Amino acid sequence: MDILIQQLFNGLTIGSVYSLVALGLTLVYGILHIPNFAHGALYMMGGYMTFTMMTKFGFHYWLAILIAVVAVGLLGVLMERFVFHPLRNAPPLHDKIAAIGILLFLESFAQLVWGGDYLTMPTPYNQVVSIFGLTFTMQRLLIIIAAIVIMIALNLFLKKTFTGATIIAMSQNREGANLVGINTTKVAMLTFLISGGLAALASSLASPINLVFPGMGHLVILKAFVIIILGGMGSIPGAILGGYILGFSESLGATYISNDYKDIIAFILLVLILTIKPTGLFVKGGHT
Amino acid sequence: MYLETKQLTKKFGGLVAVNNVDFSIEKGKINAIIGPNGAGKSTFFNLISGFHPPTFGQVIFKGTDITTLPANQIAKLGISRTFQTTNLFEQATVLDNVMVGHRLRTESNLFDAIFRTKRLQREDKQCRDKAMEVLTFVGLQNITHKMITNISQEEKKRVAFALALATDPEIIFLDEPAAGVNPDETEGLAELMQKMVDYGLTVCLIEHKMQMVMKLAQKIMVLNYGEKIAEGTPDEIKNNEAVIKAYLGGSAIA
Amino acid sequence: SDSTTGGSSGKDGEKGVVNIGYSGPLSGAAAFYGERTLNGLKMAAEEINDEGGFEVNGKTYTINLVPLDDKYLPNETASNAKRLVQEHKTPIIFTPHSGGVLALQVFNEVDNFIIGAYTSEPSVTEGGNKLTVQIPPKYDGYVEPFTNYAMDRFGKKIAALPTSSQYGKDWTETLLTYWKKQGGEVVYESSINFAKDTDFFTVITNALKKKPDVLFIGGASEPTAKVAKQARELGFKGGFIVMDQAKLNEMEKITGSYEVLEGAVGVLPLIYSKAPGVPSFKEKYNAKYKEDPGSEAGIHYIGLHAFIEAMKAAGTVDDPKKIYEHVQDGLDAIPEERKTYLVPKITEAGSFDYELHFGVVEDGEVKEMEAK
Amino acid sequence: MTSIFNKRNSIIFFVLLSLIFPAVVPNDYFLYLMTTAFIWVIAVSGLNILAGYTGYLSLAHAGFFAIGAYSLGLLTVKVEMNYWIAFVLTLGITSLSGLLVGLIALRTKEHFFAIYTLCVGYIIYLVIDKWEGLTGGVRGLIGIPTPANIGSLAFDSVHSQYYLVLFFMLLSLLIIYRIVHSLTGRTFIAIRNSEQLATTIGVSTMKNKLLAFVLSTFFAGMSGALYASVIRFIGPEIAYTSVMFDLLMYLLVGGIGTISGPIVGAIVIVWVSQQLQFLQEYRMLIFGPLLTLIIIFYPRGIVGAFISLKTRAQAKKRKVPIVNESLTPTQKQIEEG
Amino acid sequence: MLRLQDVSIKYGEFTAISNVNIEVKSGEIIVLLGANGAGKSTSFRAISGLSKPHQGDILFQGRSILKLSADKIVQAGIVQCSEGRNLFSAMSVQENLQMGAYIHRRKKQQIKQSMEHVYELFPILHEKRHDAAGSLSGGQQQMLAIGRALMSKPKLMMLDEPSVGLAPLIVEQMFAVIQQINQEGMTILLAEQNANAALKIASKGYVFESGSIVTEGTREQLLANDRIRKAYIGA
Ligand SMILES: Nc1ncnc2c1ncn2[C@@H]1O[C@H](COP(=O)(O)OP(=O)(O)OP(=O)(O)O)[C@@H](O)[C@H]1O
Ligand SMILES: Nc1ncnc2c1ncn2[C@@H]1O[C@H](COP(=O)(O)OP(=O)(O)OP(=O)(O)O)[C@@H](O)[C@H]1O
Ligand SMILES: [Mg+2]
Ligand SMILES: [Mg+2]
Repeated sequence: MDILIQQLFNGLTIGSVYSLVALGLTLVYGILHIPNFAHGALYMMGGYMTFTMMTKFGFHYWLAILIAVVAVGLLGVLMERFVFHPLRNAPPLHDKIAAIGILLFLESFAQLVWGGDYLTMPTPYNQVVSIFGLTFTMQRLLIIIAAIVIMIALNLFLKKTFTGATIIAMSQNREGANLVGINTTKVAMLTFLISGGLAALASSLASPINLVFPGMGHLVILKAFVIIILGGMGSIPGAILGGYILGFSESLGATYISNDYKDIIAFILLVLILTIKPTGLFVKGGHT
Repeated sequence: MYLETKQLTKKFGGLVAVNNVDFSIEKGKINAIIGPNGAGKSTFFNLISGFHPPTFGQVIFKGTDITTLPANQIAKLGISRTFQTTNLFEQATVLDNVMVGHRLRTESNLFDAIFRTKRLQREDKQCRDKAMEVLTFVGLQNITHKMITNISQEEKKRVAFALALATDPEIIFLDEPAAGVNPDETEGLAELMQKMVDYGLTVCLIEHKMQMVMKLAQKIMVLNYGEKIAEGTPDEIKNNEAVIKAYLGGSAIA
Repeated sequence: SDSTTGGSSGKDGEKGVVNIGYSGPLSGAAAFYGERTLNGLKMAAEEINDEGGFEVNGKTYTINLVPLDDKYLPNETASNAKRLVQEHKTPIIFTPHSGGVLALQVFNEVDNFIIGAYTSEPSVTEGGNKLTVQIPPKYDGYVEPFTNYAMDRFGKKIAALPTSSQYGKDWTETLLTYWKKQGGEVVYESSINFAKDTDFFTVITNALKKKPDVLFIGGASEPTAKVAKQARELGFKGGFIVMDQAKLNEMEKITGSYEVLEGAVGVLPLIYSKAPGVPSFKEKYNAKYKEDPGSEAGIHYIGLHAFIEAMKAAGTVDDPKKIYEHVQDGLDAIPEERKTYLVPKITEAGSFDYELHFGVVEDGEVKEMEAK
Repeated sequence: MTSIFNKRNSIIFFVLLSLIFPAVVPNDYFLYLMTTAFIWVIAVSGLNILAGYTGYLSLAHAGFFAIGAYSLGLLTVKVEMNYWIAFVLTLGITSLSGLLVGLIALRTKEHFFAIYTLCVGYIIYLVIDKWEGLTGGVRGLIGIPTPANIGSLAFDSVHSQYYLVLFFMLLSLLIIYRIVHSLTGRTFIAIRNSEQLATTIGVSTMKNKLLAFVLSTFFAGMSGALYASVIRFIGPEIAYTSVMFDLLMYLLVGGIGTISGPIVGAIVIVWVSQQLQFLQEYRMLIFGPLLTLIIIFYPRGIVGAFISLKTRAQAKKRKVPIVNESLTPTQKQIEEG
Repeated sequence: MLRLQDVSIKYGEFTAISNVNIEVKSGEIIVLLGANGAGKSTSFRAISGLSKPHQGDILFQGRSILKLSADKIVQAGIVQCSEGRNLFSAMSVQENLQMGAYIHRRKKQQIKQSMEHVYELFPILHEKRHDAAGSLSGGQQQMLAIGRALMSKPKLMMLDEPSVGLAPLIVEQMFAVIQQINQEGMTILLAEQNANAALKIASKGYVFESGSIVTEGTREQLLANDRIRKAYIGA
């Protein structure tokens, strides 16, 4: 029994990270219909930025995260401006390959600047908390809480503010958004800013329990793609739900099926679902 | 009965796009379907041509039930169609567009392709000849090598006709063939449709241009909110109260 | 530009250049590993060149290292080797991954070059290749002392959570077989893919539920340290057997102190080694790369020295077969101050045979133990 | 009429050049590199049938390449089958696995198809990686034999392997050329241009998409089999996404939807990335942005850019676009589009 | 107020409109007539800044708006109710209206008032304010589109075929509303195929054929023109 609860907690932790990454990916997809293959590189850059801010400049963890979120967000904006914007009318293959180019660049950039080794990100939240024979570390609690807070905040932002609503509006009808006076170029940039910021936040939160290295984004991004397909490309609740579904299925799968095969679970799940429903689980209805 | 629908119904979620429509198309004539936007005209075409499976009802062509056949099989039976938004292979030349249209009447397969068999060469020529034939029929024999992106709206309409004709159809469904062309050109397209009928084909068209419909069609069906509200000759339709109210508009036509 | 020499029939005072090849991951995920292996070679080459080169048959040669990136892909290793041999006439090519070594073994005897194989994959020597030298120590030697130490101190139940590489798997199999033979019990066995797993908590939780006395962990030092640390966080009190790929000193940087690693048994980190060449090597390496050298660097360093000495002994710089025959002489001739490791001999099959030392963490510090 | 001579000439020129290539290069390394480039050409051309002509971007192609390599490896090493029988069987196995995957995958479209196949590719990788009993897992498969002699032809030297691979590459290109320029090819292109319209004119899109998919895996399998027998050692990394990215890169940089694109792309990139070796750790730093820039400024790849340059020059010279009688419009469209 | 001078637009090689001259005075209702594809929507897109002319100029209140982006043009006071309606289909009616007031997003009070005004004009929208826009019937969607356009309090409103696909009864209502908002002071530019209804409320009209204006004139002039009567009014 406690192993189940402990594993549910573990699933919650990792699911939180997945959800944050998938959210950024799905936002961009929803608005610009770009499956951003370089999103994993943004995730990785976030980890390095926070790491550097803390170790080189001695900033506090949260300040470092803030800087990383902004910096990686801006990196996302640059990507939009210089790569995806010029490619907006190109065939669908091209943005994928261009994104791969960015990915290669950022990875080797990171390697050049920080070296290829594994780095450990310090955290002020090293405490271990044991309740009822379950073990939580503060960092893990923090991941869960921060992720949930951010997701709520993001949701409020999208639902309750005008600026947020522009993002939703644009994802539903780009021309319509333009016609009510929304600057769609700005919204695209804003979306990339948020997307990059979310990736940086996710990696900054997750890095202290793992490591920072150039390839750290690889599998996360692949799984994030699985999640947004599961959740319906462009759907925000879908991305959050999908993230947690995957987190739980992995931690439980590792316990009750096999740790060695837990990575396959995500992919098998996806293949099964698309086999039955070729357009994904939660496709948005009501298009006119 | 040549081609008929029985209680044909299509629902999209809660919306009943086509509701219980019984209609028969008369051989060798020009049949027309009119009705307000969203009345279900295009959907009706989609049901007949196998693009959407009906929710209920049947489509019967020359006595056989074709309701559940896939679109490509229906095309093989000799039922051809065009789309409302002119749908062509944009990145190709006129001739190339029309040549594939005859593909369904050929047999050659991968083996023929790899070994350049006699059959392939024969059929390739056959497709080319067919394409030239129908392009001549629609009057485009001089622009066969132009890219689709570089030709006019009216020429595109003609290419769409040619493409449909290249499949060797018996009956051809045209969805708003004259939309987006000027009155003069509309006249030309109308002549072309007449020519098809003279040639032995059966035509069924959707059109909003009433003058043209009234002049061309021998039989008209009117759809409104998915339901058939009238059917008959142009004169009958013109004077039908329900039609005037729902579509033609009392004052507009009077 | 760099024309290579050839000729073993040089005249006195004549100068030549010997190209030494290297093909390893210099970009991509494993680049840091590739670079460290290369650093060892660079150190050795510079040392020799700074002395003005080395003399073979009266002719003085300097070393020109030609490193090429293969992104860890065997087919790229093969292309690189073709290039090295054809364009640079390298008699020796170092490759730090088994895939690359195996791909080279397809043609190295025909194309005539020695592979400096940095891999403990047994099949690279088992295949009977006549020009392959396996330069790292074999892990079999560690199994017995590690087992004895951990079993005596902590108990008979072990859980294994090594890296998922083939090396990790082979290690695990050898260790666990021996462990069981000694009357121990294996309570949990799984592997972790460090490059791809986002969180180790899940698997550690599962392992600890089986109440092991000893955890077998290993892989690159940093993630291995993470595993140890997280095991402690989850309440693990027992000891660790650390696979030789991970180094206790590097792990300590991650865990913050040796306390977390109390009771760990692993290879003796190079910097704690009492081998005569270590202090100066460590100093130079520190100065140059701003970090402590690891075994990848140390082994490549001594590897290159061994080959250069072998060339001297063989009296040729371009006859790989002859050089290969004289590796033993080379090992014997390595000056004391360059012995980062003690390698008394090369086995019949072509593996360096080390004098093994290992380290244990007791009372918060690393102590050296000698394997018998 | 000059353009047909240009075209025929360039084909003849290419074939001749590749035939005498071994005689003019200074050493085996070039030959070896070219051999591997040719192997990629086969795989990329296969991918091109699907992604370039039929409009479906499969990201599982590296997986099928690996299936080909492993089939050949396992059949020759573990089953100890005659090489050429194994080779033929390999083509069958990859095509069959392509058929099975295609049946399901082709129900999805666009991004869904791309990501679906990405996952299929990853599953193939994981299976190879984890199924140690069969594939040898991370350790890989060693001792794959060189192609068996055919009569007195032996394939154990770099030269002979070069010619063998060249033979298969030219054969593949010929086959693909013929398919693309046949009615079957027209059908593929019709599907790429508009699947809906293709259906109305009586094309069974599923059947044809499946055919394209299977063909693409067939060539992936052939390429994989040749890879295995030239490199003679394979590991699971050949199924990994990075190989997939390489294949895509070759296709796009060369020019998607053209016969010559894959040839140009694979050869140019393989050479350029070797030439960039001196940059060492900066290599990807240059290569990544280069790739992105090519995509932005030359979306139709090198071949595409070359063609538009040529047509522009011609148009300038003659003022009117020329209609070439002997070059059918499809051919023009294919070469250009 | 608005003037198009010699405007031409190309889609690729194809010239959709050429040398179009239109003049709209403040407070007027102007109608553009023409068959499908004649170029009405294209002119609207040009005014809205969605397609950029390759020739000619567009002046609004004496100032060229050619270089302004679509959102800036809305801010300048021109809003379009486009042919496809371009609603945010998954958003509720109310949210759609709110988005319509995007350029006034800081004026909470004004938004509230405008919204009440829209609900007065179209009571059905008030009833359906929590329903997703995509679930409305065609006529209701058209009303919502007009309502959304009104929310931005434009100086000039362009309506692209507002009567399309609507039952005659609704069409009548629609034109009544258009007339009402015009009387409230808004200038209106209308594109219609339903010439009869449009000319009843318009003061002036332009007739498009294949991308050019072939006839222009006041309501009376156009109604008196036989050719126009025949082609666009029927019989
Ligand atoms: N694939 C679909 N999914 C959901 N709804 C659909 C679909 N196709 C059509 N509809 C709906 O069915 C109704 C009938 O549409 P249809 O296209 O048949 O109208 P139409 O009579 O052809 O109109 P128009 O004259 O404007 O072309 C419309 O309300 C439309 O929104
Ligand atoms: N995006 C586009 N690309 C190419 N051609 C276009 C595009 N949009 C419109 N056209 C063409 O431009 C011409 C004018 O179209 P426009 O939409 O302005 O006509 P309209 O008068 O509004 O007709 P409708 O009554 O159908 O709305 C048509 O021939 C149309 O096919
Ligand atoms: Mg329609
Ligand atoms: Mg319009």
